[in-house]
Amino acid sequence: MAKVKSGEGGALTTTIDQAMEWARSNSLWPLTFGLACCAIEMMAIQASNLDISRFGSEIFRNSPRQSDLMIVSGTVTKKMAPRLRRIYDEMPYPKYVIAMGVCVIQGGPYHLGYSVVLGVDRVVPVDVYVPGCPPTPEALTYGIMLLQKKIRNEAER
Amino acid sequence: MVEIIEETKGKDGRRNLKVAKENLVELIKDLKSKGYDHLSLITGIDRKDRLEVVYHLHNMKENVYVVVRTETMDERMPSISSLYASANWEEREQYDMLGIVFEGHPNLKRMFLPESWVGHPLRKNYDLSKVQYVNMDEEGNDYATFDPGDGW
Amino acid sequence: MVVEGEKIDQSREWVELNIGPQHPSTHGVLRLKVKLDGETVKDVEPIIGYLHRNAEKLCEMDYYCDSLIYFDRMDYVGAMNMELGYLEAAEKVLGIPPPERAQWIRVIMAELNRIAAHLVWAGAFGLDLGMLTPFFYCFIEREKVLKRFTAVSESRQQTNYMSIGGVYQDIDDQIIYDIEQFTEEFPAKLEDIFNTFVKNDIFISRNKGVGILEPEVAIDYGVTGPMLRASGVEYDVRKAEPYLVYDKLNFDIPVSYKKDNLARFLVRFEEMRQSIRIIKQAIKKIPDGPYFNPKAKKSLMIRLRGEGEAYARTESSKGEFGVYIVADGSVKPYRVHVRSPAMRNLAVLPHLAKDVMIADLFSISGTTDLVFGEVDR
Amino acid sequence: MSVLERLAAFFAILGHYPAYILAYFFETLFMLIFVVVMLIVMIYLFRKYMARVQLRIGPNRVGKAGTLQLIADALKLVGKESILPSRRDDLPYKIAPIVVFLGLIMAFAIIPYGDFYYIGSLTITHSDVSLLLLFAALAIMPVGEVLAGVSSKNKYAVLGALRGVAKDISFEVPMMVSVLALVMMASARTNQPLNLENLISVQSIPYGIPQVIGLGVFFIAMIARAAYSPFDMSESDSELVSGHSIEYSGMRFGMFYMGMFGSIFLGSMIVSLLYLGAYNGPFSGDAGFIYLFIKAMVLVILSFTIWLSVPRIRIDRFVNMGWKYLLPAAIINLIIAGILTLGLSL
Repeated sequence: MAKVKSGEGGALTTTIDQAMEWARSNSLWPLTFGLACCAIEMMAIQASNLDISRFGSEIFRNSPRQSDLMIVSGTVTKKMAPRLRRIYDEMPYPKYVIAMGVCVIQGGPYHLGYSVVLGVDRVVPVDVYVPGCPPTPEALTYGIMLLQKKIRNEAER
Repeated sequence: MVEIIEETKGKDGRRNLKVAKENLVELIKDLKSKGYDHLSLITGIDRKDRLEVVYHLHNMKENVYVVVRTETMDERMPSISSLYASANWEEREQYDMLGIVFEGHPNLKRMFLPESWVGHPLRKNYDLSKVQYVNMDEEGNDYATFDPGDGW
Repeated sequence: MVVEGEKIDQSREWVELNIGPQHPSTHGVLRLKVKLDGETVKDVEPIIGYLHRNAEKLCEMDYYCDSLIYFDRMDYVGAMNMELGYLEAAEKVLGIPPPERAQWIRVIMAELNRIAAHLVWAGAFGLDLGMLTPFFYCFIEREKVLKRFTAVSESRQQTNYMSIGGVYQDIDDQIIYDIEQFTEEFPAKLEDIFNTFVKNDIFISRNKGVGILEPEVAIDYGVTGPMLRASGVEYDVRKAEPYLVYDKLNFDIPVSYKKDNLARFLVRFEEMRQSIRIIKQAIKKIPDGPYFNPKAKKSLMIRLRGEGEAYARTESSKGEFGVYIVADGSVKPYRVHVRSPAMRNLAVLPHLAKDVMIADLFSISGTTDLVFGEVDR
Repeated sequence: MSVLERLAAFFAILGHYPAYILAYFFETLFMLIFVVVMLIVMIYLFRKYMARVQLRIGPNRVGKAGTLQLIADALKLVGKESILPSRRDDLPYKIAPIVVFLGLIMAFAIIPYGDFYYIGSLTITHSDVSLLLLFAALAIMPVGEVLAGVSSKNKYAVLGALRGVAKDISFEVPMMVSVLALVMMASARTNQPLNLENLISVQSIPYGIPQVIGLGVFFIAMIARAAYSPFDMSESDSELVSGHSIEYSGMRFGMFYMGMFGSIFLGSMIVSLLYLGAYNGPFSGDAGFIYLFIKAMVLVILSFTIWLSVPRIRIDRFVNMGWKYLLPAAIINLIIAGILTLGLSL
């Protein structure tokens, strides 16, 4: 991959960018947004066995205005989709989305039905997909680590 | 005494009473006075040519079940929500899923799907290949978009 | 019978507050339209359906053995109980009773899962009230249950362990030893968690006398499970209409006559203690033998044909979970309908949360133990 | 010699007034940095402590043992978009977080810190009525919170602001009555009991000992003022989502967040100043500041523990408590203090 410097600013801007990315990646505050089965596993990464606060995602903010990361945990139904989009719109930039579970990725076991959105990426842009039904908390933790990696590499892209 | 068309014993050992639609409320009122104080379940079944509605009534004290079955040809049923409070939501659910209109229900709205959803999904002739989308207006109310023609 | 929306003075304008679907205390995707007079809740209208995943339609479209996965995901914190409810009905329709050993295994798993579900509830209830710490203690204990589930079913939460005519695989001595170990260790931890709640004056004052549910109203609304028992009605499907081997086990039904939030809390904790008691007995009594009915060969499951109809009830962690299956002699069920206890428990919320403070609205909705996979299906 | 005088002496070449202006400026800057650093340390400490209580590890990936975690959080909040809701009341919405933060800083500027080895006294303000000034500064923060709640035009925020106001009036009266008892006791010994330094210097034993009830009332009031559990009704994460600050994002939210942690630190500072003997202790001498700091930190940890273990109290019960229990307790304390002052001349 070719490395392209971001903008004309040169070294200083790049350093600031990198510092910001380091900060962002290490302080991802997720939104308390449980949809379905995966929400319980999302709570499990908060709990003592797989303490997500180690990575700086300690604070599950309840208000979308104060969170950086939306973990879409569970089936997105058609009735929920516009609300999900609204909550996404209420979040301030830079914001990230993790699609947790196979229901969120493509409909999962419910993809034949009438009321399930076939993939949350039809509603909001998704950064990391975590497959599984439901994914283990370890998998979600790995997803968050991947997202951190992605954020850290933003300046180089 | 209410006229019962047919009385059978089900596979799970429960008394099945079949009544005409007109006698339903009277029968259930009668059963309630006999101690069947718990309405366990209202199920609508789409028998293609007719709609069948099954009521599972439960006597909490003696722990006996009675199953009341009735049929409707014109999608209309008398509501029993004045007898059991739990019937309110259950009838709404059956209206939502099967389109059974419960006459006399105080608040017959869809339970799970938005109000403007077209069709009742648990009907056997519901077309799953036609996709409907739900939108939300400024007030936060839902409305579904549906194109009756082809092109979905 | 009171009707939603008619209870309050319509001539006045009330502050309308929309709570949910994204709100920390709605336990999922419940939306409450609340009419407020200052801090006092005048009217609550629950709006559900944000997790309506068409499980009943999909059950009609799938083979009997496949439908199990939708039940796993219904009450997602109590998957084993949901599977059990479906299989009780499906096995009646298909005519394939599980062998003795499978029934005992099912009892053990269902009770373990009841503990796990109640622990999730207790943690979330603490969060509703603003108690941060018990949540973590509850989840540590829950992880221990899930570890046993992983050993038997290779899955943590949506176990898919039971199957038509038995269970997916036999449990060996190691797993039985593990479960026994858990039953030895858990009661002390449970008392710790219990004490973090009840030895707190503020917790007691927040819950005592709040959300009083009279038994007549509860029965009228179809409320079952711990909520009904906390209202003073001694009714448990495990005793009233024993399924599996519950009639061979010795346990009590916890009942409280106080009818309030605190009573519901105490009943749920007592249920966990009784579950431990059941598991301890079941481990001792579990017989040897096949764990799977040979009539339902795993490879030929899709050819199983059902006849007639059956309505089976089980006691899940939320209440009386009923599954009504209508079969027409084909390989797929004709109609599957689920009696969701959590939905009935939610239906009584407008009645309970009348003229209470906002803070109490959440503690009441917390004690109803809502799981939206089951309410909306 | 205090830091202020040293600085003034350093700038003396510029003349009397410019020297003092510069000295105040640098001292305030120093204090600001001290407060912010303290907050960062405190939040880090809180997170680690919370993790310990909850059998977790807490932040440990950023820097050694997660020490840089708060730097990352602060940097991120600076870099975040600060959303301005379209229905806001523009001016109050924008100044509300600044008011909260300024109120905090002002209160810190009034506190006497005591000596710190050869640096000397760290106190900035030497006023004869510093006690009054302190409580005036304390009254600023709730104003900012109310402004935020009302100007956001969000029902949750308005409810949060309403609760905040109800809470403030019910604890402030008992708080002031218990302070009155202090002043009364001190006025037997000194002519200027409203001067914080005087108030502290006349305490032969810490006033928390004869006025245990007052200490309790005041500590409860301080926890309530900081909106800490069990008195976080205006914030109430699980009911009103996050109360008055619900619409704020980015650095504006960061100010509220720091205000919340800052006010518990400030509260502990004031409690240890007024009741626990402030910067006095065995072998105090030059290390007064350290004593004050340790006393405050112990109280901070105590309030963290309370936060983590109790549920939220209901607002009407709190108002009840404020008027029916705290206020009579404070008055009883006042009477006891009066008797002690007359009888024992403590």
